[in-house]
Amino acid sequence: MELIWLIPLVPLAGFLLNGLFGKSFSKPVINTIACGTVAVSFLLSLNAFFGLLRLAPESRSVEYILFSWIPSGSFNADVGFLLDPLSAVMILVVSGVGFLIHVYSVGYMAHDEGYARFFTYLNLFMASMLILVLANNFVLMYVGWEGVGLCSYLLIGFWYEKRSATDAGKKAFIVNRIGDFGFALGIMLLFWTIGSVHFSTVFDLAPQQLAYGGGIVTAATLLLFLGAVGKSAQVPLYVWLPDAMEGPTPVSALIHAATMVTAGVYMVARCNVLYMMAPTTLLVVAVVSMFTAFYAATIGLFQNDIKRVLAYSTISQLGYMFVACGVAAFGAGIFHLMTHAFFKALLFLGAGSVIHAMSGEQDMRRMGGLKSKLPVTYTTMLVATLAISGIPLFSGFFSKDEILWQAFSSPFGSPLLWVVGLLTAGLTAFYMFRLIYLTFFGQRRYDDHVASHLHESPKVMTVPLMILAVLSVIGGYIGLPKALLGGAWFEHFLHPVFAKGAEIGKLAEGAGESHATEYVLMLAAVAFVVLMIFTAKRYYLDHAKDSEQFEHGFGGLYKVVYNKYYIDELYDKIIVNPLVKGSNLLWQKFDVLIIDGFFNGAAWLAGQWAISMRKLQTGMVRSYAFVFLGGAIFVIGYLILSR
Amino acid sequence: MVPLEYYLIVAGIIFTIGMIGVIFARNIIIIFMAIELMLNAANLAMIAFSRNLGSMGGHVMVFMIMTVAAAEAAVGLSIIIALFRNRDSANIDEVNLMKW
Amino acid sequence: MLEFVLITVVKAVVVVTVLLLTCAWMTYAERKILARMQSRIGPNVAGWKGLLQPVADLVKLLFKEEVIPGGAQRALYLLAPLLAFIPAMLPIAMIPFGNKITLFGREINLVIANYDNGLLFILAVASLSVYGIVMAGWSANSKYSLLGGLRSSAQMISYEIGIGMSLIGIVLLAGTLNLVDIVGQQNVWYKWFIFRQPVGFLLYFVCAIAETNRAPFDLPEAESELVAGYFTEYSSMRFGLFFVGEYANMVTVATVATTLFLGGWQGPFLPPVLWFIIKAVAVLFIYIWMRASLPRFRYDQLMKFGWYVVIPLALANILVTALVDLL
Amino acid sequence: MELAIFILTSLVAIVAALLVILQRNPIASVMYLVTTFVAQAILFIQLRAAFIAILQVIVYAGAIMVLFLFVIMLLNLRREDFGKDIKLKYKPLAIAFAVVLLIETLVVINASMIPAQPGADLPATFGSVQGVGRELFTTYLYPFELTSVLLIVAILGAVVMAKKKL
Repeated sequence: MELIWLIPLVPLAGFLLNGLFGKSFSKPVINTIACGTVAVSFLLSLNAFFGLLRLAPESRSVEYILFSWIPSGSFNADVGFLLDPLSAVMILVVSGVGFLIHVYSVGYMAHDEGYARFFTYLNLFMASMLILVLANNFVLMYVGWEGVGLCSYLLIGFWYEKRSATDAGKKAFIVNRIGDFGFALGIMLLFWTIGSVHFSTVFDLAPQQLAYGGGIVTAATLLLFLGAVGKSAQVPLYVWLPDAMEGPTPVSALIHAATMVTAGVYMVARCNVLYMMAPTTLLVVAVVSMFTAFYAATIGLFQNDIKRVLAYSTISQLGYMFVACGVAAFGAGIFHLMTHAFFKALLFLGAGSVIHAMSGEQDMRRMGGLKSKLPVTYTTMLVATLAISGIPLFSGFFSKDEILWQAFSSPFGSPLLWVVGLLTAGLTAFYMFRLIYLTFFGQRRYDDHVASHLHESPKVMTVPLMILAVLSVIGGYIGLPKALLGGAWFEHFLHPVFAKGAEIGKLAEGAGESHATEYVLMLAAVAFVVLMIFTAKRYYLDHAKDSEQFEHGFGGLYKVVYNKYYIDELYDKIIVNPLVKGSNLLWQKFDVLIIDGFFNGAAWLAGQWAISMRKLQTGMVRSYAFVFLGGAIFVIGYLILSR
Repeated sequence: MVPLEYYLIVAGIIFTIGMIGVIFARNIIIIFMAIELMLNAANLAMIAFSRNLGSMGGHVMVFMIMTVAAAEAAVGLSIIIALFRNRDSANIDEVNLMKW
Repeated sequence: MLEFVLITVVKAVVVVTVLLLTCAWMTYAERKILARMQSRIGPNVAGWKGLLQPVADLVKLLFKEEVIPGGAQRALYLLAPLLAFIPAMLPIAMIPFGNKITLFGREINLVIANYDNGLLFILAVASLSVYGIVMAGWSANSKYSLLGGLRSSAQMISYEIGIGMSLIGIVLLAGTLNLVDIVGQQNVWYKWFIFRQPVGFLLYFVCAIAETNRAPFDLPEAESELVAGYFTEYSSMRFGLFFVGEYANMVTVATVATTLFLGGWQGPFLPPVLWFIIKAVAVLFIYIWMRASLPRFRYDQLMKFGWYVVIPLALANILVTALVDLL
Repeated sequence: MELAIFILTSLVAIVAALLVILQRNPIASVMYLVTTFVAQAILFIQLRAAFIAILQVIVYAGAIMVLFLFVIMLLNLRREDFGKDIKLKYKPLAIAFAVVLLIETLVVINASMIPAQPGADLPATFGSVQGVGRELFTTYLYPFELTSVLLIVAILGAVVMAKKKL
């Protein structure tokens, strides 16, 4: 466990190796370095995890300080790493899923020009993400936070010859910046009021120094949540994530589904003590995220781009996680984060496999009937779809149901949240099965040219799919709720991290309604989901001809939803355009006239002054000596007279 | 017994003479000699103080000053030689390129 | 006080007179010895065996017309011979030429000044002797003089360092700069510093020859190249002053060598003063002998020899002496 | 007696110093400077600094000034080598400055409360070679060693500056 500092540093070494010498390495060397370093990280993470298990539950928090980074007066930030159940789960998910996606990329990117560059970025991302989750203070976490943002930007714009890709990269970067701004302000506010950026110090001192529900803690948590909103693509800062699908599919799977976008959830969970002190913030979190979940799900309904459907689904599922946090069920949020990482990564990789097979085609309307051609991809994607839809016995069912139950029963929850959550779950099932039916069932709608290239992906891609499929099934069982005869082991494991927050919020572990209520709610959810699946089957498989009619049957609503509520256009109109115009105005008037004029004027003045002063420098040694003498006389005279 | 003040006055006069020489001489070599005069005036004051205080520190100081003077003469004179070789003049007023 | 002054003045007058007479008859001796070595007779007209030759020379010099070349810098030109002559006379004041004697009931030290820093004084005065030569060379407004003066100043600066360094070995061993004490430490013949500092003696002798501008280091006055070097333009008694100054320098060097390396006045049977004179004359004889036998160095050889051989050897000598003394 | 010698030597020193800067012939300047140095050496002996006095003669008169002479002769600098006299515009002001400096010096000397000289109770080694040597090699060993570095640097600098081609 003393080796935890190596976990982020090994991929960093891989980044440096590939980044500096990648051009001269052959592809096998590059991918050995890239995958190898991540594998080492994963093994170290496993080692750390089991090391943690060997400890008593109360003492499962290990800090390892590598060196003092910014010692400056009262401000002190270390490069230090914190290993506790929460970060242990995160590093396992990040390095594990990350490793699988690295392996998958070896196949997916095999013929790409920027092979070395791609793996360099991926390794840098792994290092940043692991720093983010392992950091023991806000500042180091911010380093990782910005690092993953940078990698996200680099990887979205990976195919930089494509205008849309670079635009999407910029969009992601700029939108994220808004959130990061809030995050940074939140850190500063915390340091200002508490005097430390160190997690354990902050969380120890916050309950004593800040008033429960007071303005400062509310403001700080809201600012931190702003950061989470940006990074985790919640309303209103979600707009970058769908565009981020311009990046290579493994990137979408790794960064924009499984790991980076969940950083916000992780951060909120990490700061659970603060959030529990600010009920107002919790309400905001719950409402915003539940709205996001529902809203993104509705957009997802009628998208035709296979990756966009998944993107909106991701936004929606992230909303779910935040709902859990908003109702103070952080454990459930992290649980869903983990299962989601499995099945959403699987879905994206599967979609990537499909796209790969279809020679880059992403429009579902030109697919269909791929089931027999891509059997492995189909099977694994079906497993993932079942999981995300919340079909019992699959992992998604347990985590999603846990969230819904908490939304209903938690002191911070309400039946209304449950209803919206239920609707969202139904919509999720609907669009996911729409995706499955359109892609794998029905008649083929692709041309012969595509058909001639159609092939199942190589082993290097399908094996990670299968592993993820297995995880998507069994991943839920570690958190089997008590109502289903499980031990809720996952929540027990995480409990030490959230105990303090729970204490503040006066939550009793395992309290709540009777199991009977839980069963009823569970059944209702399953029933609704199954109903929605059949609806999807009705319109997209059995009577595929009706689908267009069905979609247009919603009239104006369909059009609005199809166009994503015109949010991008709205942002363009009310934010981007005025900003551009205002900037132009400032540039032409203020910048050129006033600022440039000021500096040019200052330079001119200095020049004139210099021209007049340089006459003093005659080059005549004797006059220098004369001035020297005068100065000496003056000083001596002054000393004499002032005595 | 000659009082200390007398020696200091002599030193002061010689120093001033050296100062005037530095300012007025056009010949670089004369300027150098004037600087040596000033150094020597300082030496005299040092020795006088040393005698007055009964401490040998002043003697050591003079020793150091002589070293500096020797080093200065060596380097300075070689500069003069280089200068003369390039400009064919030892007039300090003609060495005035080091200006704006 | 008065008595001390009186005794000192008497000593000084006697010593300077003896020195001048020595210088005068040195010229005779040199000519005679050189002549013998070259199978000639030498001066033999004035007086018995030509012994009055120096007197004749003196009279001739005194009655010659004094010529001052045009364009000469008069003041410096007239001053230069004195500047060459006086420093040559001064070191003799520090040389002890005999033991204490009792005269008219008073104990008298046979040394003009028993000074603690005597050796340093000699070096200091020797360092001033270059001025006369440089002045003479510069002020005469003649290219032979100027070249002679330049050569001389460079040569003297170079070899002055060698002289000083070659004597440090003695200072290290004797632990004093007082010449009387140094002589006192050489009371037995095997304690003479020539035996304890052979390298030092050799270096001193070589440097001294160079300092006095004698053959084979007589570059500044090399007749075949520069006519007579720095005093080419001089005539009459001023020329004589240079001449005497040069011989006085030789005598001084010989007496210093006697005092420092050859045990000074110490010796058995004979009176101390006689011993002193014998040793000094022996050294002077070697001088003349060398002039008769050795060809002149080339100027670059001279400077190279000074900087590349004499000074490093002298440094090594100091080092070895210090080490041996330490053990 | 002592005072008479002092007055005489200091007068010689001052007059010679004046002549150093008033002479237009550099060789004559050098000679006057040597005179000043020797006169100062006598003052040093009066102040019981025998070693320093002899050093003054050896180093200043015997070495440094010979170097000056040598350079003057090497370059064959004569009066006409100094070109036209470019007037210093503020000559009167400079003289006034010098006078003020002198007055200031005298004022400072006059105003200082200098204690009476300790008489004959100076140690026997005061100012002797032994005394100065002991100070140099004990208290001031470090600066003394540094002077050797300074001299080496000066020699190298002189060689580099003066050589036409290295």
